[in-house]
Amino acid sequence: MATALENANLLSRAILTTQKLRISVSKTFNHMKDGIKVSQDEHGAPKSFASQLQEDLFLINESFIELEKLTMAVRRQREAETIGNTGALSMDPVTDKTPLYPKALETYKWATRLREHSAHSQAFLNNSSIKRSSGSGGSPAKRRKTAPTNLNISTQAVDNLVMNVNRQFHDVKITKIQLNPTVLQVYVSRTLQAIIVLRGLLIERVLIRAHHENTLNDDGTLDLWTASKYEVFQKITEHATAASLRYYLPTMQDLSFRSFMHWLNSFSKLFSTPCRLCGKYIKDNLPPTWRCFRTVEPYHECCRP
Amino acid sequence: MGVTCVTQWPVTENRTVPQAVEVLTKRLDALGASKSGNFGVDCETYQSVPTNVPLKYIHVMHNKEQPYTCYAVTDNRTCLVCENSFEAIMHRLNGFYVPKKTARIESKGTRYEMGDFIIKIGIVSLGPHARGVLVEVEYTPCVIIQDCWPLMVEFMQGFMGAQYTPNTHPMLANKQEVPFNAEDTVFQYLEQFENFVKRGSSTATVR
Amino acid sequence: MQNQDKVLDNSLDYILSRVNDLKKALTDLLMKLEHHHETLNWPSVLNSFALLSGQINTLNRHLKSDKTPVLKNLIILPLKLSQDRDEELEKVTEGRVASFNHDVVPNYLRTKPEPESEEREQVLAKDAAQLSPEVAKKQIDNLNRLSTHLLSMLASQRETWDPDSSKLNITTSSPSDTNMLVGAVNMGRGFKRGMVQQPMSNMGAQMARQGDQHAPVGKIPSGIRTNIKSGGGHFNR
Amino acid sequence: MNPSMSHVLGMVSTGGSSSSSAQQEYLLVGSIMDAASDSLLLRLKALCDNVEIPETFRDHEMVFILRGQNQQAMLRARRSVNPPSSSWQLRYIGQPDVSDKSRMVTVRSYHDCATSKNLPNFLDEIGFKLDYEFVAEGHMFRKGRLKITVSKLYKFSQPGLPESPLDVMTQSQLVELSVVAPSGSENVPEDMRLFAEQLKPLVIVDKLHI
Repeated sequence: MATALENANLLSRAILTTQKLRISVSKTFNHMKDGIKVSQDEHGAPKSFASQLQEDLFLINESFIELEKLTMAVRRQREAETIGNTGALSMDPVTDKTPLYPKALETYKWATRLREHSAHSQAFLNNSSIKRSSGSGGSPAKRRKTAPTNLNISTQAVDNLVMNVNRQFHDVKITKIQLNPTVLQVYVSRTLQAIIVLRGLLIERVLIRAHHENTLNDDGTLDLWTASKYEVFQKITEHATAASLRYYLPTMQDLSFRSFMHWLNSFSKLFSTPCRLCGKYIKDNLPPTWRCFRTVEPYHECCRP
Repeated sequence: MGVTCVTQWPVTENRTVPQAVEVLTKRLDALGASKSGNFGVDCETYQSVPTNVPLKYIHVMHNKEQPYTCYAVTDNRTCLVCENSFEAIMHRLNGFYVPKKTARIESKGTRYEMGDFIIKIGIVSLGPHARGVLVEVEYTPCVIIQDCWPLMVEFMQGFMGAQYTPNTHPMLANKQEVPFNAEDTVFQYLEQFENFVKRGSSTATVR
Repeated sequence: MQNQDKVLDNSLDYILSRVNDLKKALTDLLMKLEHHHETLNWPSVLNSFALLSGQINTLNRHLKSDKTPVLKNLIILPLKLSQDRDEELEKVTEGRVASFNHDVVPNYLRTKPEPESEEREQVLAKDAAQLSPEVAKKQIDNLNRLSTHLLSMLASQRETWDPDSSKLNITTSSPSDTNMLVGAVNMGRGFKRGMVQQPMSNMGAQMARQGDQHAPVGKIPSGIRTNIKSGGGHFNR
Repeated sequence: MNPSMSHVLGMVSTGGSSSSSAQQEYLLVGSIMDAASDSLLLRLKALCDNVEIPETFRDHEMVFILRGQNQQAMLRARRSVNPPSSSWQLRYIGQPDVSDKSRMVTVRSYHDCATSKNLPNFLDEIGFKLDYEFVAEGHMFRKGRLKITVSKLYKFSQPGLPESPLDVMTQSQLVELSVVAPSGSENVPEDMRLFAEQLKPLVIVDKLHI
């Protein structure tokens, strides 16, 4: 250990000396190339070219001797250790525990790929060189700016509300799947799921999908936009959006949310409750998708009172 | 994959099989169903070689709805869902299981869509002969049969006639309310196919 | 008669030219050894030897061939010996033989080895003949043992001389492990519980192989033979 | 060589494999001692396509045998234990084709298919009996259509529990070089041999000698 440290010291000194040597050598050459300017030594007497050269050479010699000494010292240290093993160090990549080698490989492959991808995309972009409007890039920032600050409600409040509603309705299971903006996923029985985007505690957007439909995109991001592929749930999404407006009470946000959940809860037996008016399950190939806002009784869209 | 119900559409004495199908398709057209291609469900039965294995059957079934999937059903109704290459493996077991002769039975026909419902009307053929008509109704938004059974019955009565009542669905007997899956459809077809084979063999012996 | 002479002449000419070639190659080699021994490298020496051996071969082939007249049957008779310098002879032999005298003639025209060497050869032959085969074998074995020992010593010494090469030759895989792993994956050797079961299942696998390839009936005995062998292998393990 | 493209090509070829009937597995095997396995992995990382996501696996394989009067059939069921997977892989592997001695690789007929999780149960019902089982853990590499696995084998201390403590088989890891391709793909053995050459002298992969 100590020898290694000493060795390192020697090596760093050797490097410094080498630098010194190089400087003095290049200085010498410069002097020889440019000739000697009329310079003065400490005592003010002009120096001759020969004496300057002599001085330079003396410096070089000094550094060189020092370097040589250092090299000798270093070599002696190395002989104390087994040279065989140090030799193997460079040959066997495994003993090199630093992740340099795999990282380099990875980088290389990534770089190759990146180049290919960018070549492809460049080709594509050249084909369709429509100028993107500069406004589109700025709009999200603008939207963020107008985000209402008066509706800022602590996440604690949202959590409490979710907990309460979960307790209140047996068939409803609410989970918070995104924090900002708050997005709730509501499972109603095994019938449907609702994706609810909240602003404060007010419902910003409702999307109804089948219980077994995906919530996430293929790349794992939250899908807030794709409508359900089933007509029933497309229809219910419409009604739910209407309901969210019907129950919209900016002053009593808590109540607004609860009434909406109450309404939504009435869909838990969507497929097994007949229409209140005609007594049938199906009309236009759809079950009763409309719910009375007050009594939450089921009706077909065209049967509603 | 929603809930399905496979039932037989009776072919009455004075009608041929294509005529029976026509009655249904006309009604569906009138109700505004739109055609959405063809469908097919087939079943090939492998029988064990008695010297090597005690008598057992494996039914290897395909549903065109899941074109890369193959269903292997044992006597105990264990259904192995697998890739189509399973058949190649079955052929490799030819010392133990061989395809039963003339046991390839299939139901082929047109697929209709009506809102969230999918209706498939298929002609069942055992070998070269048409044996009857099977109707499959699928209600796609729902996966729990207990939830939507009355709704489906109502829908089926809507185009198959008010007096028509489908048999109680085998899955209804199941106390646990488990989500419906593709195997359950295949089981229903297998059940119906077995009925056809039984009836076919009994009529053959009568003749 | 004249024809035979002609053939003889041709043949002698040919031999002469071959021998000259040989001589030239030899002098070349000697030159190399003498003057360039500092820069000389092994491949070039080997090249020279290869050349020599090739030329000797062609010479031998020619001497043995049917077309060559049997030189053995020809007689050379020294008619006149003289102590005087013979200029002609000196030129022909490139200065090696100055005169055709009593000193050199017996050596040059000799057809048999010297009596002393002949004697020693005969003694050796007699010794060899007397040796019993067992003793001979023992001696050969002895020699072999010694040489293998020597070889192994050399090899072990080599590792100390040349640590790098020994490091690179670390065994990284062992065939026995390969066999074990392959047997385990494919036949379940070592995975199954109970030793009694093993030969049984092994036999089963053999049968499956036959079944799989639809082997004709005639092939079955061979399958059984290998089966017994592999089963035996198990018990030995 | 474009790694992403060959990856896609590999996928295509495996995707197409299910439809074609006469599939064959071209195989070379070898082993590497545990101590040297790191060097082998590094070398494979340099040689193969999927370096950025080195694929590791821990699979549980069960081998089932159906014995008849004078023949038997063997099927292999395999599933991933880590990460736990609900699907199984069913494989049929024929005996090595020894008709052509000059071939440089083992060739045997091969069929595989993905199945649902009730595979062991299914095989049991159609008469197969479990013959042996093991756990293989290791790395998987791809190079074009070549698949290279380096795996350590474990045997069960308790039957049927892949989570139970496992016993190591040997101090070596199994190295397999395989290609599944339609029969008669002539340049496959050559590709494999060239690749095997690059693994020397760390691992010598050879034909199966059972």
